[in-house]
Amino acid sequence: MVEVNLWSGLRALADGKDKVEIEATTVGEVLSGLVKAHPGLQDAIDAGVSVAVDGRVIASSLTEPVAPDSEVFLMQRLKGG
Amino acid sequence: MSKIHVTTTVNGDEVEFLCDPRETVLDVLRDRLGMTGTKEGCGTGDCGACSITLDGRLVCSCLVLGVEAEGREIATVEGIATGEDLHPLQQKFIEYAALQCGICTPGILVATKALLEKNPDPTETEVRYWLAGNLCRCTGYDKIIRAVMDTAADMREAS
Amino acid sequence: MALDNTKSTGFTHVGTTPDRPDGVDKVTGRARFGADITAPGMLHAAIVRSPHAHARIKRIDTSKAEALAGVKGVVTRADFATGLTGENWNILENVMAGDTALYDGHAVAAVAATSSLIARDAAKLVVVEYEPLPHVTDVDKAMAADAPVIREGAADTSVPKGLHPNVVRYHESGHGDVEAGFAEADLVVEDHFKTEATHQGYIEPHACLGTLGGDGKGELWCCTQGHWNVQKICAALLGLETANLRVTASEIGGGFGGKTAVFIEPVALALARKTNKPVKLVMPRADVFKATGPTASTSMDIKIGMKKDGTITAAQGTFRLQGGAFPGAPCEFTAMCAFAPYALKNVRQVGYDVMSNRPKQAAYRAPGSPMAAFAVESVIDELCNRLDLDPIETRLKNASKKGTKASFGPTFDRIGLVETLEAAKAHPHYCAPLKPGQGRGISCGFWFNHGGETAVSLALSEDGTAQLAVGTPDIGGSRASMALMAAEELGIPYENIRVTIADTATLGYNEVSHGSRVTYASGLATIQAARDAVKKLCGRAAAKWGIPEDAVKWENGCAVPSGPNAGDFDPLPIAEITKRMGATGGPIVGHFEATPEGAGVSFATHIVDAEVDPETGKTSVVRYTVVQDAGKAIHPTYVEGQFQGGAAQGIGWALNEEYIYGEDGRLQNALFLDYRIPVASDLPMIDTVIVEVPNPGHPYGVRGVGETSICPPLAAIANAVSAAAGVRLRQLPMSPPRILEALEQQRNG
Amino acid sequence: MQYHTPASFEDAAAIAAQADGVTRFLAGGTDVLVQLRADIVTPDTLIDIKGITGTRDIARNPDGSWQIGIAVSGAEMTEHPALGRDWPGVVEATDLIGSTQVQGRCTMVGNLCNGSPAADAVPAMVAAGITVTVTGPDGTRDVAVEDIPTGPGKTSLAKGELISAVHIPARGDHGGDAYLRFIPRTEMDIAVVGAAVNLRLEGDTITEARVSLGAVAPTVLLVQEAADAIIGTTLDDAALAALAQAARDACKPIDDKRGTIKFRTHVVGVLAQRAAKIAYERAQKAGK
Repeated sequence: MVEVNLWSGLRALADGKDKVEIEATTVGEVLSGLVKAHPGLQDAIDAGVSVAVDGRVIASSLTEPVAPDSEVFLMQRLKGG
Repeated sequence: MSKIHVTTTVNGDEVEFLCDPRETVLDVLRDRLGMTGTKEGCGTGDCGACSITLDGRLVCSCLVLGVEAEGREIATVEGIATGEDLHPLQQKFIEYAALQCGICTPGILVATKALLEKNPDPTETEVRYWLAGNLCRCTGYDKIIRAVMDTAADMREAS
Repeated sequence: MALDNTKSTGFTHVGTTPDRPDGVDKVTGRARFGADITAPGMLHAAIVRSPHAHARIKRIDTSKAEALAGVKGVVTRADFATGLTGENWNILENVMAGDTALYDGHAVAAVAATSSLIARDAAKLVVVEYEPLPHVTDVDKAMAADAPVIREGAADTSVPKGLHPNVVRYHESGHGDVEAGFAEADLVVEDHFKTEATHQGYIEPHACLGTLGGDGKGELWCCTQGHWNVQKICAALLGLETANLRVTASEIGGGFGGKTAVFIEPVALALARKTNKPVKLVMPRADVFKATGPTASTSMDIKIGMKKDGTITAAQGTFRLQGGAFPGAPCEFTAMCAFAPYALKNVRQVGYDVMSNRPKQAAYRAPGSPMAAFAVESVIDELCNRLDLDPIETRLKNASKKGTKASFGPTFDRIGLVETLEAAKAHPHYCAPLKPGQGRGISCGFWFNHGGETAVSLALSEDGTAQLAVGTPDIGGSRASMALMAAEELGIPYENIRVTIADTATLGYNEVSHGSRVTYASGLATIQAARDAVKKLCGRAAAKWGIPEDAVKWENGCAVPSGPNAGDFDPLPIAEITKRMGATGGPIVGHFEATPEGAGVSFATHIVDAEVDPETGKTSVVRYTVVQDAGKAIHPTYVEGQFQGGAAQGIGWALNEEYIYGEDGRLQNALFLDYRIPVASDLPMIDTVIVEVPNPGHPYGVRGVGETSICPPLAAIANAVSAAAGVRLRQLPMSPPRILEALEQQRNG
Repeated sequence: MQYHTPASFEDAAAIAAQADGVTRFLAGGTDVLVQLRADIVTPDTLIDIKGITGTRDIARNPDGSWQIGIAVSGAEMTEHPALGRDWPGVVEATDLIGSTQVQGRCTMVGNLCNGSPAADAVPAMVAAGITVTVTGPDGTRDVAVEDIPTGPGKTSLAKGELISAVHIPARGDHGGDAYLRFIPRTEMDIAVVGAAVNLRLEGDTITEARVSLGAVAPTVLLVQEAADAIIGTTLDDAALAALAQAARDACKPIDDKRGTIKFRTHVVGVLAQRAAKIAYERAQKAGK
């Protein structure tokens, strides 16, 4: 299981939780697992999220690996000027 | 709308064109003569990207009507280099990275060439004020000013 | 991705400063920018724009315009795709208004004619009947209960109940217990800040030339930061198959984020489709200000607690961003960047994205971060002043470093904030004497940086030179950086590499040139593509020598046996291999198609000296130093240029630039005359220090540098003004009337 | 748009008198072309007057007064050392109009006829006591500069009338002038406030003065009270304070995108003082 940290604005959509345990080995599985566990997160994830894995911000790739002991944070999707 | 026939000189070559009296020299250069080196940044004389010289005098080509060019001499960025040989300012601008996007560069080169012809030994402040009408959004001007000062020094030494 | 084979020293090409490959084109007028593209038989277009801040469009009568000699076609919203949703709908609504004009300058129709003068005349003949509606342009007023609603139902699920419908997105993050943290503090400072919208201010107006036949096949040339994005959006807005629209990026005359968005390209294509002729569309400068993306304006509340020794005990920020008549103001970035420089036990940040009757905001260099830095770094300066602490030492004491839990959540890997602070402290500027009336300010700044989808191709020529095709428009000399990295890997001269910005038909999808991603992501892609080509070169040598492929290595542009056991062969130069490549297996091309995900964050520390005229309130910037972490500077001169350019834009934002709206909701300063960007005589030389703390996510350690440089100046100047004049300005721009007002209030106690 | 290039001011006046619709005279064009481009004013008739003989000349009369051609550009004035020695304030004020590029084209008369209260050259012209010759269908008349503008964008010139010559008085002994403006940047802005002072000394005492203020009222102001505040003084602190007060009392500014009433009212006093000090110093050095 991977512990996924949500930004606190998402708590309302995840039954009040800001940490969710997900069975996942990739970023894509993290996201699909989150939606499965908390369907309310679908819109926020569709709007675009990045996933920080051990401090590295994954903006798009769903194939990036995630280990059980990885530090995983959901973040709003990054872009720039 | 009736057009007016104009004969003028651009970078030493005589050219003729027909233009609407509302067209500017900038419009004429770009749209009628195909000389797109002179850029339009604002059309109102605030940015200097369209700088040319008219009878040797630095002006914004967006603030001169095409019909006013009759019998005058125009010089643009396309006339700065001699054949394949770049003007020292052009060389120095590349070397010093005095341009990033390059849209203001033609106007700045025309303006600085006019400056150095008038004042071969300008101070940094003189260069900055001379170029105040040439907006650059990329560089913060630092490398432009250095390139101009250094070119001036080189040209003084060479002359 | 795995980054084995990283390299941080022993470079041959990287770190040198050769002339850029496109230099001669750009100093001779030969380079072709957006408005320089022409096609035989092309028409010229002009756009009709709303003079109202908010109005229902009751009727559009194009008959008089169509009757004018030379007019070939007029388009309105009816000429675009229907049934769009999400951001595509937002973009279409912005590109061409539907039933409501949402801001002064909103496009409502467009005309194509045989000359630009006729097009302009015809645009004036389009009759639009409006029913003006109540409007709002200020962020705080747009959130108030009595504010006119820009559009019902625009809010997403993130917005808590009970907020005004103009609040369309909401962000909240942080950790710890801020109230407990404030209780531990010796001093808590809480202040309110406001910043006005500023424009990216690129000197080249948006311009494009489009063709689109009845067969649904089109071509588009335009100045953009990302032509694949233009392709995708135009196809959606016009109902085309994406692959049938080929987009070529011209040279680009500045973007700074503002040319990541699409404004006029679909209009030119719609007119081309209607007239069956190529249509050229160039935006007048006033339209650029009125209808292309300024940044968001903000209203912010910051509260920070500090102990007497300088330790920050808690920090809290509320950031309200107005982003025009559409969702998208980067409130989450403002919030997440705000406290990123500091290691905080207790931190909480809240962001609101608010709609108003202004143009749709677009990204501007580190979107959202400069405003946050202005507010936060001003409060930290105030705390340092009141607790008599050195501003750099205090920042060092709290600085984020590897292993710090970032204010936005994750744990930082290797970062260079401490190194920039140490370099600033050691810089002669920091201890140079000041003249009377002058003050010194410092500030830190942070930006995430970005990787993004990237495809490059590196094709070798028979003579051993290389053609590198990249998909990220070159906005500041990136061709040179790409060529340096390719030269480094291939071991051939820099001059032997020709870098082209390829069109959408030539490479796979490339994300726009944004997020400071070009040198990082296209650079990484270039290195990997070169390594791919080198692997193939080694394979050809191995075949020739009859030894295994892994017994060949690449050195100084030659294939050589990897060791004494591999055999005794003379080095085989690249040109010897490429000369025969047709007969030894075919063309040799290196590829990279992936999404690099290791963009390293970047920090900066700026030092500025400002002088304030107490009689007029006028501020002069007299000395400026930028210290920033570049990870690894590929072309150091161009890195310096990014530092200087960001600082200059920040100076403009701090002192003079602003969107000024009248009571009627119309923009009052849509010219460079009154939208006052810094001119040459406004600025001093801008000193730079390149700090290099390698990014573990790039083979050479590169971190993007384009954006972070605009984050610190706003606060650094506010802090310098505070030191010079003894008054703290909490609203931007710090215009002379505001400074004079502050001085008077101070005199009156 | 009809474009004309008359050979004389009389012809120009005749064309203008007979023209229908909007007529504009073109010399430097730095306002006319901006207004054309920005769709503010599209003239039906445009009369280019710089082909008229003498319009590019700067001439010093035997009595020390000057005649300036109506198409003389700001750059040409700046490059004329003798003119700059006599009337540094007038030359510097004209030099402040726009960029180097604009200087290559802009004229004092254009600056005057554009009718902007913020025009940089005009306060200096008023303070210097410059007059202009107006040519119209019925002949010519001489008019003081301060009587030309009547409001923002408006002048006292009748249909068919145009300015055909500029007369600067002889500098005379122990005189000096100066013009200062406030802008937020260092260049390229429209004046938020402008102040010009022209004065003459006998010994250290000011015997004559004219003070003119820009951008603080619908037209450029000639403020007698401000002049009175320094006449008879050695520009001591009390005189300077009185000058600033008189300037502030005289101005009737507006709040707009470039400045506030409060700011303009305060800064006009500051600039009047600073300009007066420069003019005073110049007069002291002028000698004769």
